[in-house]
Amino acid sequence: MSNDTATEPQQPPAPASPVREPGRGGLPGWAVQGLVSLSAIVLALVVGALLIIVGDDEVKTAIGYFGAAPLDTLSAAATAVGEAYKALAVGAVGGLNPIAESLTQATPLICGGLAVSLAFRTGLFNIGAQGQLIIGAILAGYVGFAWHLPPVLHLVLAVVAGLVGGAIWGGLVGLLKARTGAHEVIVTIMLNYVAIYLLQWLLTTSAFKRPGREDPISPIVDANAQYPQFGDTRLHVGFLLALVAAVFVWWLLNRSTIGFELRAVGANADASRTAGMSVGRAYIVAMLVAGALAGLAGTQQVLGTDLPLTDGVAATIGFDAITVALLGRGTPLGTVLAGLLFGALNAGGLQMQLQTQTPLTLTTVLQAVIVLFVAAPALVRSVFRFLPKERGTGAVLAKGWNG
Amino acid sequence: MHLELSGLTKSFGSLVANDHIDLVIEPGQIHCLLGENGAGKSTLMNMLYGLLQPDSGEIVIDGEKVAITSPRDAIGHGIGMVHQHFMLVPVFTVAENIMLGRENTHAGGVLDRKKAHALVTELSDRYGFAVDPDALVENIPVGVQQRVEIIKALTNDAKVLILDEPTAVLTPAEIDELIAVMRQLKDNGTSIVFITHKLKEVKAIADKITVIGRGKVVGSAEPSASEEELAELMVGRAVDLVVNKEPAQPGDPVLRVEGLTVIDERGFTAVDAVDLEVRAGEILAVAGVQGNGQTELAEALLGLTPIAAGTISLDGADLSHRSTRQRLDAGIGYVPEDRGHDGFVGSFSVAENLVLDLFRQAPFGTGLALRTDEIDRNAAARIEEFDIRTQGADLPVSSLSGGNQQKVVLARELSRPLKLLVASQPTRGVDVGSIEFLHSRIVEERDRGTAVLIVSTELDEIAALADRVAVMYRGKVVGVVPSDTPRDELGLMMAGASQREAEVEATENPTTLGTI
Amino acid sequence: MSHTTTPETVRVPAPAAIEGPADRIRRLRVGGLMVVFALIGLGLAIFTGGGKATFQLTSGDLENNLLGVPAQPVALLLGALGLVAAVAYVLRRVPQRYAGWLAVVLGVCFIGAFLCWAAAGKTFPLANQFQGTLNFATPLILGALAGVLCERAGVINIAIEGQFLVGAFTAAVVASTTGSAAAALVAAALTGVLMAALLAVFSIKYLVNQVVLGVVLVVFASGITGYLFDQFLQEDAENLNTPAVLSAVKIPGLGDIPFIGPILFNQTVLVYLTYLAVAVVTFVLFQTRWGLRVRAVGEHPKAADTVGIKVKRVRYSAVLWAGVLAGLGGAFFTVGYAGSFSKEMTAGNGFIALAALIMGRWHPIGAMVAALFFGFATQLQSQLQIIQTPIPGELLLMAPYLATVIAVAGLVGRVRAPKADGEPYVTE
Amino acid sequence: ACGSKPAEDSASGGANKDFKACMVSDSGGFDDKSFNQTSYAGLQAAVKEKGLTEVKAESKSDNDYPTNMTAMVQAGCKIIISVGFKLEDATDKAAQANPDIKFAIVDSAPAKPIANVKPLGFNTAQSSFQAGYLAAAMSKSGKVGTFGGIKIPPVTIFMDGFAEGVRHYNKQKSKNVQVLGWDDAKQSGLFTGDFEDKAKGQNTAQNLITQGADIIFPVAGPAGLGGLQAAKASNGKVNAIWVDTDGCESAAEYCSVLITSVKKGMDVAVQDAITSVVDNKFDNSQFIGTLENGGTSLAPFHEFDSLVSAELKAELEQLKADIVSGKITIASKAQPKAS
Ligand SMILES: Nc1ncnc2c1ncn2[C@@H]1O[C@H](COP(=O)(O)OP(=O)(O)OP(=O)(O)O)[C@@H](O)[C@H]1O
Ligand SMILES: Nc1ncnc2c1ncn2[C@@H]1O[C@H](COP(=O)(O)OP(=O)(O)OP(=O)(O)O)[C@@H](O)[C@H]1O
Ligand SMILES: [Mg+2]
Ligand SMILES: [Mg+2]
Repeated sequence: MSNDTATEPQQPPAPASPVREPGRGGLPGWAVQGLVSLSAIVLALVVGALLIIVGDDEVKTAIGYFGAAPLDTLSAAATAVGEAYKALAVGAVGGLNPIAESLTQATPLICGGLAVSLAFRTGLFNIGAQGQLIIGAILAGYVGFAWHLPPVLHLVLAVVAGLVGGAIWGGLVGLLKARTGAHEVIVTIMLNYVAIYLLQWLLTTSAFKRPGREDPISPIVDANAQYPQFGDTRLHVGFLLALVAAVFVWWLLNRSTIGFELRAVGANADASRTAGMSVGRAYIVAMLVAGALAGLAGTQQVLGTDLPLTDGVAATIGFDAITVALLGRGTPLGTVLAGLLFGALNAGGLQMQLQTQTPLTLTTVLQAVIVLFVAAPALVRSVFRFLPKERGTGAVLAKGWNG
Repeated sequence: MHLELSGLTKSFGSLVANDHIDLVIEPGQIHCLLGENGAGKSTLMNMLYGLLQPDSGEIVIDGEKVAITSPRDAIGHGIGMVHQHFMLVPVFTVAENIMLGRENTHAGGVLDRKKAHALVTELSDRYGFAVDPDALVENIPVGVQQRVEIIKALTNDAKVLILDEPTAVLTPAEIDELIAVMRQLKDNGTSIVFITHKLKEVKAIADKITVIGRGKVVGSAEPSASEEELAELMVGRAVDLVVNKEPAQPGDPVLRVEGLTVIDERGFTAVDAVDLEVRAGEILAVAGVQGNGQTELAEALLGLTPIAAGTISLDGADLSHRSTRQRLDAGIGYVPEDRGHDGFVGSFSVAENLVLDLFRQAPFGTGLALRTDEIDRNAAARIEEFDIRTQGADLPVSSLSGGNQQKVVLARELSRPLKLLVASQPTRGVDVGSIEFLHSRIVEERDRGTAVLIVSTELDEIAALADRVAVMYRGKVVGVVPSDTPRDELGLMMAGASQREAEVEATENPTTLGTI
Repeated sequence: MSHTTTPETVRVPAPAAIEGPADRIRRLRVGGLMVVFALIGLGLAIFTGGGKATFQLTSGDLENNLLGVPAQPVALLLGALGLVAAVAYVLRRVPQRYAGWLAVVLGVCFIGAFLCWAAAGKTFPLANQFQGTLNFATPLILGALAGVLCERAGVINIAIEGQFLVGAFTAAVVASTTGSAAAALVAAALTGVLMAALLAVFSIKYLVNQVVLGVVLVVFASGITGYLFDQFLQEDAENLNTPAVLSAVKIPGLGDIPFIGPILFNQTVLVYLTYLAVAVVTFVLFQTRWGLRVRAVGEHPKAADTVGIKVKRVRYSAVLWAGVLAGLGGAFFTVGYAGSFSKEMTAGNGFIALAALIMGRWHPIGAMVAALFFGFATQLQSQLQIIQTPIPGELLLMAPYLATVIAVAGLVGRVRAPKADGEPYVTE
Repeated sequence: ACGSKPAEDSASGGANKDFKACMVSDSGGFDDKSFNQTSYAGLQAAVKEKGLTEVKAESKSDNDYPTNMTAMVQAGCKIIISVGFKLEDATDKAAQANPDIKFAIVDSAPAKPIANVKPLGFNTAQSSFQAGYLAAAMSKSGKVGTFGGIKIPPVTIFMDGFAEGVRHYNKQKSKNVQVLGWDDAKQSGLFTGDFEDKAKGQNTAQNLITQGADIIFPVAGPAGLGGLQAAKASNGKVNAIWVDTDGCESAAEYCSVLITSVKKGMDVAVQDAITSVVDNKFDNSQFIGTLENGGTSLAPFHEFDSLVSAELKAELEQLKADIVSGKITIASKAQPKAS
């Protein structure tokens, strides 16, 4: 019972015919949700605009003589915001190259997000995508630069190595949880640190160091082990793999016996155990697959964008992935869309800093505020009163710590 | 206190749970509310207690219209309530639970535990409850928890006391005590609203009976009305209160339990060297007050709780250390006691829940792939067969009423060939109409030659279903008796008496309910 | 024979001869781990070098107050004692009640043997070990306490890291501009409350999933402090980012106790506040009306509601008070210890605090012990890096994190959060 | 009360307004109190001197390097400075694709020289050697300590030089000053594990101090500031030597405990690289900052000027001369190799 109390109130008991708002054309659920999300983005941009204005030098100057020429302040503010957001938009979707750049940025976020989503659906909170990604990148990178194999085979092996690496790091968490009850939140946090220190150490060994260099940087992987790129852009086949992974996760969750078990365990572990499922095994399987997905994101980092292995190979993708998964409400499609949005914001943010010298931290704030508003439709609706009511606020993801 | 509810209406989404309900409760009256599962009884009472806000309608106390927007207001107006689902904090002690919300404190908000202690002792003495103020609630039996709930309600000096299905977990003797307390309260001028599914109790104590159906008042009756009349009023058709079953044709023993011992997580002995045997084609009922090890017994049979000693064998094969899945595959069907907790996944659809332990097998699962079309087809068939009332197989089970949820669980378990059916509390909280149906399905399964083990605290249910009765007390089986053993005698055995002692005591001191 | 059922618990404790399967598994798991550690300890003892291991007992004084012990004999003794404890545990040779102490004995023996091994022929600053432990643990304790308060009331708090960051930021700015340490602490507490208010409003009022919320708030805090740092502090560091650091205040009397005096009682106000916070939170949670209500709404909000408690109000108050603690924890990173603010300077400590609170089973004392455990491990690895042991530095850096995993998997096992933790309370 | 509007700034310098001098940071960002920040100072100086337009791009992650590099190319930069060895690959690629644009990279060098890439290396081991000598001479306890952020060559080069300098002092003076926190022979020592956690840096320094070190040499970016804080908290017992920039300027609040700093002249090198392009004198030869060319040096002693004896100052000068002349050779493997 208690497991479901959080979701229940939102489920109308008898929605045989979809419940409609009186006097409003019944928009389908996804459209309503889209509208709310869009409004949330608009609201977030407003918050961002305020920050831009506060931080803008011209505005700072103009405000100094606000009394003398108040319009200056306003126009300075308007210019600052306008230019910044124009750059953001252009950098994100203004042409083929920016779009390719956005998709490239989105690629590992999607896979990382899927890793978090899948675990969520099994009732596990995977803060460890970062560590899993790192281990995946280490193995994929190593196979990529240390081995020299024919085309295709090399890439396949490198990708598999990455998947295995991530799976080991994730599976370990599942195993510990299943066998000893060790809380996955603690274990994943700790393993993230272990992974990064492991990487830093490996980079000082001759097996990983680039020949002729003392710096902790590995060689770039062989051309044979790289994901083929699309034209002149940085976009690579890894993006397609991310989409395939999303479809796979969808299939796994909704059309496979394993996924049935995972979802059941995530929604009600006791009932699942009673129905003969092994909760521990579900945890292990979920974390293995989640780890592999994060590992896939790791391969995209080292096999996709010409990145050698450095201690920065994971950036903050593993953590951003949590936000992406949450924004995507734990569904594969949602995760893809959220990943794309974040990728676009990242790409646009770089352009924005370039053209208007707006710090990248603003992008971070924007991303946080967007998720905050998307997650609180009631708040968005209280600002934009025209928005229709949503049926249910969507899947509530991980519930409490008790899973 | 004179209490009047008029035109109370409450809907959840498109479902109207209460539809213009009028009700008058006179001072010093015991007012029984009857109705099928999901009729809206708890909803009505929750509005009166401020837990739910009515969409429309009003509450009038002693001629004055009042607004009750929270339990706080209700308490202020002298209304107390014992809830259908216990409102106790399991990790608190009895005293903490009782002081919660109106704590006596020293300076600086520091709890005055002594006072709380004294209060518990005083009240439990006054009403003859023996409750240990320092016991953790999660460690005491449900019967005692129920007393704690009642003490909680009484400490507020309630003038109207609402009791929502308080007897579901009590032994006949405990029910007797409760009835005595209710009479005592009534004599002091307290009015009581009493909700129960047990018609015997209603007849024993009610001053007035109101029947609610589908959110509306559908009638009222006098205590003198017969059980059959009351049942018909509730369900809207004639109901067979006795299951018509042929005498059992027991075959070979199917389940054999020897020396089974289970130690619970806290290191207490839950099941103590139990020996049992269930034959093909017979129903063995395990009777007992909740908390005497029946739950653990059933779970141990399914491998959900590890056993400390003893053996379990099915058709001669030793299952003692098999996994739950292997036992299910070996032909055990299981209806768990707490359906919401163990029986189904609330957020899963009806269709998915109908294959919760079958999804791996053909035709539902082929290899890794899940055949959703087969799952849907199965759902349509089961819904039809078991008359599951749902507006769609794709709706979450949590949106079904309790009785229908139970049908889902039973339908799933009975939809595959079984050697043994273990059903715990198969009809707890289920209304008489559904009980009738579920019982007949269980008997049908028996007649098909399945061994059936029922765990129940309801003597009515045991009387209706059992071929033999095993009574458990403190983890031990105190006796296995024929199904026609008088209920008072069973009740005494459930309190620990041996069969002989029970026989003597029951004839000397018959209980109220035993004589109706 | 009377009609009434006996009221006392139905269950009787299982006879000592029979062990429940769950206990058995736990005993074997913990025991196995203990044996492994005992053997490692003994192995280290065997390979301990000759000579003396010297332990420095007064921080900062290398000449006086040294305790020299013959390294190998002592190590062997401790190793053997540890093995005895481990074996006794596995074989159930002491009453169940005292079994936990065997683990403690083994832990102490293991660390002792380990230190003898590491410090043979060298000097190990023992006093400084505890001093550093406290330094590392102080913000973790404050953060974990904040988590305890929130989660006991049923609101998951992953945002500790974010609260740290804003606390550290405002403390630095306010201390720089006003020059007042008190003002800085108050400001840090207030911004901690501000972040907590976001957590509270979005989780309690807007029912946002609390795990989502926490993660997002961390991102938000990191973004906003980073942005303000970029746009303001960076440009005018002299006026905005040169906070004075709290100075240590020796408590008369207590501060003079040998060994522990200087470690525990010659500290900054913030550290004293931390001790106080542990005591106060423990007392308030378990002995006061407010605490009872907080725990009630975290376990079973509806039950609390039915006895007239305003669930949401209690939750708001708990979350906001937690903000005070987390904000102060943040202040430790700037005015409390290290001075000026820099981006992301809390470096994941908020997440470690989160782990500590879970490891401490949502109990203030447990959380403190977990934080101290982590602080101890971190400080130990740092000290071992200096005295140069055969253990590679890279491995040492990972050690605190690995130790935590081992402790959680081996000793702590399954933990149980407050029942309603993370579940919004909705009435209709 | 509000001021009046300032006059439009009359085309400042303006001479080379359409000359874009650009810089891409590594993931540490321009506020790292370390090499990104110092390099950026060089860019600003050049822009001011020559009246150029500056464009800078911070990288949040390794993924951003190629993107930022491309963006710089598209922005029409005349010279692009990349900061840090992690940008090597992206820089080489962009340089080869855009032979008309000049590039310079700090702390790294292409494997094979590229016509339009100027590597800017810094042999900070040389000045760290002096710092080690100085520290050994100034230490009263006979112990000096150092710690790093992460064990990478741009960090360990300082620690190597420092340890060798101390050893040199011991040999010269037959003393036995110990270096805590770094063993250059074994290449193992004390690291905090990141560059962010100031509190950790401070504790780490404190541990060195407990072991007797009275001069601390933190090489850990912002986390290293914690080391200065530890020195400051010792109330005069412990002093420190800062790295990269003159600490009395970049972290003025700690000037009172800073004996000196090991300057890594990235600002000057960057500025020179930019002006060489403006003046059409660009060449791709590797620049290695040494004591000789001033690319690395000891900063002034500031508040310690009176405490460092004239004799010691002379010895330091002599050291410099000996290192320049090759009389003293430094072993550190982390030193940039001349290509
Ligand atoms: N919180 C809720 N949200 C939506 N529907 C609800 C809620 N609570 C009750 N219902 C619905 O309202 C109807 C009345 O429920 P109620 O609990 O009042 O029934 P009841 O008469 O007490 O039944 P029972 O005998 O099973 O306790 C049911 O159909 C139920 O599904
Ligand atoms: N949010 C909800 N939406 C739809 N139905 C609900 C909701 N909450 C409760 N119900 C239904 O309301 C009915 C009555 O609720 P209640 O909590 O009394 O459970 P119950 O099934 O009657 O429990 P028991 O069997 O123990 O008496 C149940 O059928 C339950 O499924
Ligand atoms: Mg009810
Ligand atoms: Mg019911």
